[in-house]
Amino acid sequence: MLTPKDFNSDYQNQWCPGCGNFGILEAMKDALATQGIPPEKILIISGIGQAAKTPHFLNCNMFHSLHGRALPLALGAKLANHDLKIIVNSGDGDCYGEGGNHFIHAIRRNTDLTLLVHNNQVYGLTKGQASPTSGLGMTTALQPDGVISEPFNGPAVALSLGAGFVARGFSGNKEHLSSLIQKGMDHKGVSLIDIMQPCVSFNKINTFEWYKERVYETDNPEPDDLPQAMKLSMEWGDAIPIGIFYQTKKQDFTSRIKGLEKGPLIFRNYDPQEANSIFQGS
Amino acid sequence: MLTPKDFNSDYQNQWCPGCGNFGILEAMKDALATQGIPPEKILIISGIGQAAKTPHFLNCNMFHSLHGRALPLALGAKLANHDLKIIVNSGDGDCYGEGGNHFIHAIRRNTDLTLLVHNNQVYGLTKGQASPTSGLGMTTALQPDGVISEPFNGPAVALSLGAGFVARGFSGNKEHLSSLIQKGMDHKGVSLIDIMQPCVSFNKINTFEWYKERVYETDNPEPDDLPQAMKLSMEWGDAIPIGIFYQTKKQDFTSRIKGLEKGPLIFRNYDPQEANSIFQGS
Amino acid sequence: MSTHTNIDMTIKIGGAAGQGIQTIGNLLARACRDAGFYIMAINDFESRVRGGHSFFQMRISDKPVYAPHHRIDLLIALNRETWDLHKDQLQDDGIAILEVPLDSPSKQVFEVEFSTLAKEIGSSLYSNTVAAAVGLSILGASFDKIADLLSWQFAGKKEDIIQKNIKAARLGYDAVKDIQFSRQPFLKTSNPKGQIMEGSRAIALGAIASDCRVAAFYPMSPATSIMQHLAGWTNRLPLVVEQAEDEIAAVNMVIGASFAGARAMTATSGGGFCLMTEGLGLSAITETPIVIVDAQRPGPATGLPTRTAQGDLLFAIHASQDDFPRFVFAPGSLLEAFELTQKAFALSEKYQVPAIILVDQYMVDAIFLLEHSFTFSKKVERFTVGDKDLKDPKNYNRYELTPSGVSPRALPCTGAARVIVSSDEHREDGHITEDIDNRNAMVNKRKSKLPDMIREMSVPQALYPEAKIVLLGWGSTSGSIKESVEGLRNEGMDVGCLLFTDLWPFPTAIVESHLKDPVKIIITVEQNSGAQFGHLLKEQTGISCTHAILKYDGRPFYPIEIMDAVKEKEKH
Amino acid sequence: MSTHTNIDMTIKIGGAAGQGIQTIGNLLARACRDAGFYIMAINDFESRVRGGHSFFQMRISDKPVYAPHHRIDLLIALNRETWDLHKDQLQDDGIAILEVPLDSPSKQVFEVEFSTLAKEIGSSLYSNTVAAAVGLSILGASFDKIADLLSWQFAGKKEDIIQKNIKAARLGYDAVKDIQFSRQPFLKTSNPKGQIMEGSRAIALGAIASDCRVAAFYPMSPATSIMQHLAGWTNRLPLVVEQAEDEIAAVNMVIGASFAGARAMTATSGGGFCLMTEGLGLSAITETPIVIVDAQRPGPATGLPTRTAQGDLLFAIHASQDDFPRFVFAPGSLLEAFELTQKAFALSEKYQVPAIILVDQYMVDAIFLLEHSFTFSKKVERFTVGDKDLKDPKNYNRYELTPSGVSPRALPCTGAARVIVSSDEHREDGHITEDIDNRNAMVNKRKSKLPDMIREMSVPQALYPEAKIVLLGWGSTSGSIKESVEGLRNEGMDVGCLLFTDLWPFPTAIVESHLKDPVKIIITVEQNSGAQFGHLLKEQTGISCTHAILKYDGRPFYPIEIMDAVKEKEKH
Ligand SMILES: Cc1ncc(C[n+]2csc(CCOP(=O)(O)OP(=O)(O)O)c2C)c(N)n1
Ligand SMILES: Cc1ncc(C[n+]2csc(CCOP(=O)(O)OP(=O)(O)O)c2C)c(N)n1
Ligand code: SF4
Ligand code: SF4
Ligand SMILES: [Mg+2]
Ligand SMILES: [Mg+2]
Repeated sequence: MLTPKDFNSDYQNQWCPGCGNFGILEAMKDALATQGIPPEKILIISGIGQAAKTPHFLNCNMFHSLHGRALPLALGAKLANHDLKIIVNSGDGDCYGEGGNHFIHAIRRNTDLTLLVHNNQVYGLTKGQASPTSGLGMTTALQPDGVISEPFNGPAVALSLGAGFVARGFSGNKEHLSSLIQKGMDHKGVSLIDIMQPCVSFNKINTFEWYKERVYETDNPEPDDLPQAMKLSMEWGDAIPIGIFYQTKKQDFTSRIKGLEKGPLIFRNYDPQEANSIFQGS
Repeated sequence: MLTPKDFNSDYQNQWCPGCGNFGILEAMKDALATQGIPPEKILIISGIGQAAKTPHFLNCNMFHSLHGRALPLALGAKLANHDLKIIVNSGDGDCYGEGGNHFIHAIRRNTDLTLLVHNNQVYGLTKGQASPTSGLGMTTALQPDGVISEPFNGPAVALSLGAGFVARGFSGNKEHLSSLIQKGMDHKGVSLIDIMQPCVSFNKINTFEWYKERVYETDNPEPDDLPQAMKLSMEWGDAIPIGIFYQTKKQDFTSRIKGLEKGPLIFRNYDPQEANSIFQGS
Repeated sequence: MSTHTNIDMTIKIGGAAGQGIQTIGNLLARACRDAGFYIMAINDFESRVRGGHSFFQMRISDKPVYAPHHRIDLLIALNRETWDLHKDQLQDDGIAILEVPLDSPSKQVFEVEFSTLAKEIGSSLYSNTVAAAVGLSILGASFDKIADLLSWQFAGKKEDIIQKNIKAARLGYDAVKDIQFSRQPFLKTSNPKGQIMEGSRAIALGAIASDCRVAAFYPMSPATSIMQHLAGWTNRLPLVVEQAEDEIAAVNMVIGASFAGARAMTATSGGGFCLMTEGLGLSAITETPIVIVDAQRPGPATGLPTRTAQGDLLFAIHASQDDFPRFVFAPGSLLEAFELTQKAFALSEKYQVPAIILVDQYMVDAIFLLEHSFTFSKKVERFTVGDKDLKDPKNYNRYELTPSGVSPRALPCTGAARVIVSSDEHREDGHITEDIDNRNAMVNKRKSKLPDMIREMSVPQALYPEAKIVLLGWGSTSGSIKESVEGLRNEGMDVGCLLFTDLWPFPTAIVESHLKDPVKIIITVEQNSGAQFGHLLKEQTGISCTHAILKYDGRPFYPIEIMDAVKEKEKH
Repeated sequence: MSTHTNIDMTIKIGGAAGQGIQTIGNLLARACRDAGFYIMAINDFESRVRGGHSFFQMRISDKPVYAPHHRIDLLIALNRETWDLHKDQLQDDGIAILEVPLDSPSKQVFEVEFSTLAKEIGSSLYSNTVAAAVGLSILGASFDKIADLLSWQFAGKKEDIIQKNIKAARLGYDAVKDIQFSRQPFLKTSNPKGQIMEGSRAIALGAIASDCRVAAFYPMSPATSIMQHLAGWTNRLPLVVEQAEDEIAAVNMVIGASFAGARAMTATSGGGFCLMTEGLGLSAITETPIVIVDAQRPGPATGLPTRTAQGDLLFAIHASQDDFPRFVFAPGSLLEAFELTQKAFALSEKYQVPAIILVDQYMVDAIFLLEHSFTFSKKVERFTVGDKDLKDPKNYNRYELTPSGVSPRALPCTGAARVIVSSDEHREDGHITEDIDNRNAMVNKRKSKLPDMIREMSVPQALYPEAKIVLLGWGSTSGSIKESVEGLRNEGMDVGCLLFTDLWPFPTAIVESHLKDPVKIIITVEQNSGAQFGHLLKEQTGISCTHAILKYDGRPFYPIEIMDAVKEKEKH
């Protein structure tokens, strides 16, 4: 039996005290322990940002890559070895800003991985610029007149792209979040969990209290009812639902690739004879 | 009175005979003539691809830029001079593939421009690879086992992002397309017109005939009914609607920028005194 | 040229894109190869799908040929433009076959209405078959051979189609049977000398000989064909080819695949390579092997998308922020393309650094005769470790400091060893630190691979290196330079050349020993406007080139251009 | 050092991120400046928001200072780590004020419980004010001055807040009033010598002095602060600052804005610059002026995000496929930052080429005393044309071939002149062509700007250039190198330096004339591991550096490090 402690890292945490990321970290440990997969069998991939530092604070395999680029890197790893159990930790800037194009196309592919977007509605690590999810009017040193672009709604966009698993979580509700993560991990294909995460240093609007007052738990009663899912994903303001907005079965990407039927690429044998016969025949 | 001929270019066309792009070109000339804006007052910006060659075949101002990058370039031009009347010609690869991130964020900003996506569901200029909109199973030299990623639905994604004007057109219906383009140009903010365009050289599935059999004209009876718009945008198969799926008034990007109230930047005066007083005060 | 001494002739077929020029080219090339000739051919086309002007130009010889020839013996023009653009290239005793009659007749020019004949068979689509048969007929091929070829070319098509093509060929064949032409190579055939191959295929074969398992790419001329070969083989090998949403994704997929344990590559051109430069740095700091093929084309930016250039050398060497070791190779022949691709994979993995292969549109799209078979080694040496190779897998350090700078590389989720990788500067265990000593140790670790890496670099191929005039070349220009050297020597000039394939880390010592003589005239020959190799040479050795012969119009060098330029420079 | 001769002391305040080190720094800097001292200070922090270790280190002098000093006279440690990490830097007669008691007492060390005192006022948040007052008290400042400063610092805050800070300061001030310290510069004040300024502000001011109207960026340390200054001024000038979705978008926005007629810029660091390289080529082939600031930090990849480096020189010069002209500048002082930014804008527009400004984290985040006011010229010369300047606007050719290579640049939709621009190779009218002669003409056109561009390059600043040992530097290391030269000369060594700001096109002729003497010992001093400038020098002039002094740990050079290294190299 694994416990959350089995995922503790010796490496010293670097987040601000009180940061919402701690809740996500704890929920992850809880989910992983419950899933019963030992740390050495898990691969966590992240971009760059406060969210993307998460894997350093766990003791799994990890690749802390470039800002915005976790998803294509994860796909590459998955192509090489589709037995890998992959979790991606990304920020709202990382995933929806710099990495926006990869986000779209990862969903189109339906790569089997669990995508946790630590959505603090701000650029944390670079000290407080607006992010794609910052609310209209939010002012920062770089947006002194306030944000004027419509906030990016990850779950809604994922739904419009045909995602098979779309959920929203809250870092302040650890148990609920842990269960979302577990369900996401159980789901074959891409599972997006957009997690509302207070940034105590830079987001003075969407604070812990702010979320606390608004968040309510709900799941889509018919998980594959797309219009209803769309409605849930767009609910924002006085009441903000958390839960699974949408779920449906879809073949995941590597299962659709003919050449992978014989097992993960890295476990197959080099075949010089076949290569030679390709040469001879060409 | 302007006529479509007033937009003819001396430059020799380079498209394949029978290409659906000709229909788009003619619809554009018709729309521009009807709008009555002389060619020297129009700026067309494009990326790279067959679609992106369009501005060479008109006689307006033009910037034929990099693959995928028309939209940020257009925004830059608009920031400098928000009086510019900008049309963007883009391909499905250009806009939804290489340029996917800019597509998302142009819609978030609601930059005032008319975005024509020549959607031939294939990479034309590079000779027939799958594009983000290619149908599942379509085989090409680079996808010999067929496409396995879900097709990208531009209109649906735009709706999920809060776009103010979303339409689908068909290059084979010039009059209808011309009217869409005109309405798009009249709309303040980003207007997306995803245009189904047969590629006679590389797309042997979605041919002129294929579209002709399926396409039917319709507009969203209540233009700002989002769920209905979403439904229309997702209708695909035996019957494919063309028309305005969604329209609602939203302030466009440059109108939201305080500093632009005094008129286009390029017409304002350099102010060394103010610059100096900024220096003194800092 | 007289038929009884030796054969060296050039045939050019030109027309609009979409007229099937490439099919004609395939047929002619195959026929010549089957008849025992050496061939090489270039494909010249515009960045469009139909119309415009394109051509296939093949040199046929009884000796190996590695460069195109500037004069044409037989010109087949499917449209008027072909004649207008290329008539000056026609040999004095060459002939031209035109679809469209000339205003003023010439005794070198004959008319064949390819499309009228084709329509007799049922469709103008057969024009290319008519044209191919016209060419082969003039060259003296037997009609049986042509019929065989068509059956081979259209194998898999309906019998009806094959028969119609044969009929079309007959019409073309007969239409020119009265033309007397001084070169009829097919009268003197012998056994085939090898296999026809494009540069792109040699690279793709090099990749599978390296056990490449993941290839990710975004389509971009002239690189796409390399990926196209690989895509065709995915059902026969443990190989997946994935088209990415953009080049940034492509390079990061390759890094991810390599990290997880598969050899992986991507191919692009300069514009796409720009977008991969950040990934190049990621490969470097995480010490994850990757292979990037940059198939160069003229720039800047979109430039001339379907044409050739060597303008990315210094960019490839310096791309991405800060200093780090990398390999850069540039093959100049099919065999080099096959072997250097393997070398790139092997060394990239051995030293855990990125490797870049510079080719170009000419190299990738041209066809050559491969004289000696490629050999596929039985085993591919891998440079990764597992638990069993580690003393203490549970406390595995991905970036262990070692004398060679290379740390044992384990793969994630394959054992007890936890693999921790970060693009931030990191400790031996892979976690981030900003510590000064650690930073210095890690930069030095990575840099310390360089001496061993330099030792892996092959010496440049030298032809008469002791000559007074030494031409320097790199990559695809090798064939043209060698031929120009032989040509100039035949004319009595003391010329030699050094041809580089292993460009970075620069094999300084070797090169210096070759060029130290101060009275030598050194001429760099490149397909760019900046003499980039010349600058690299000076930076690395202090040796200045006396002259530079530069061509940057997007077309490959003809040997004569180099010869003329050398003579010109010599005068000054 | 004795107080009656001259003042040159260093104070360092260290603690965790979030402890308000920067506020303390601001107060101390302002106090010293107001008291008539010259100052310079570095900000050192980790890539995190709270915790870890960061410090502010300020040099105070009665002579101008342009480099940090390696020894500390007064150390204020808000946490234990600060003491552990920096105690070795403490001067033999320096003192340290610590929050946490030491195990073994030392007569140099005093204890002040900053946070306990702060809590007396109501919150540990006042610790930084306590610490600032401690520092100023020790340095001999009057309490009135401190109170004034606090009122200035917290201007706009509630009166209550100001009063609490003043109370907190009082507690700190009094806590150390019995400490005897040999340096009390505040006993000898004079008139302020200038204005406090960071490098980032000097660049931003340079941009508005250039009439920059559009700035697009994606946040990236250490470049963001430049954009932050500009963002604060958008309501006072015709200026829009837009945060892009990524760096690719940023550079293309800048190109679009410039095309439409606004001067435009972006700022990023190496990783973001990677993503801008394709846009750089677009600027080049379309001849659209742009200015890119690359604020360098250590790489490869993410590297050390908040630290300093000079590792992008060769990348900046060679970035993007194929050859094309560009400018590269690297300022070494506030004034140079202000002026070179203007030069970059002006020349980029005059020659219609991209311009890159290389700065680094040290330069951007450090503060210096600006002795002479910046001057804003009344008029900014623009290099665009309108219908009235054109003979035949209706047949305007954007890429008209001219002797200088520069074509009249009209703006879209501002008249009858139609502006046609393409990233493919194009004709004079801007439309695509693949024609050979046109290609050659266009490459030559762009290249032909180079001779004029080179003439615009300024000579490097030379200090004792006739010396036997010449140090070479570029950009931000200028202050440290100059001080080390003076230091070495004081010790009797014959040392001089050449400091480069105008790096590309390389002013070869000027440089050669300075360095031609073969017996000179030439030492390149750089903040990278590859001696990039040394390589550039050799490539451009054939001159090899005898030695290289390289620092790549992410921290700026102390003059002493250069001095020691020079002495070391001299021995060998
Ligand atoms: C190419 C590139 N551009 C910019 C950066 C700088 N950068 C680092 S983290 C970050 C944004 C962080 O925001 P987010 O992804 O929301 O993560 P958070 O810190 O808020 O968790 C940025 C812009 C970078 N590292 N690389
Ligand atoms: C950075 C970059 N990558 C790749 C290319 C090659 N390229 C040119 S056009 C094109 C795709 C064209 O497809 P689409 O946008 O759908 O336009 P179409 O030709 O079908 O109209 C590609 C991949 C390029 N020019 N630049
Ligand atoms: S800056 Fe915000 S997101 Fe980052 S660690 Fe601090 S509280 Fe968390
Ligand atoms: S390739 Fe297709 S899209 Fe391109 S011009 Fe031809 S038909 Fe049109
Ligand atoms: Mg964030
Ligand atoms: Mg397309």
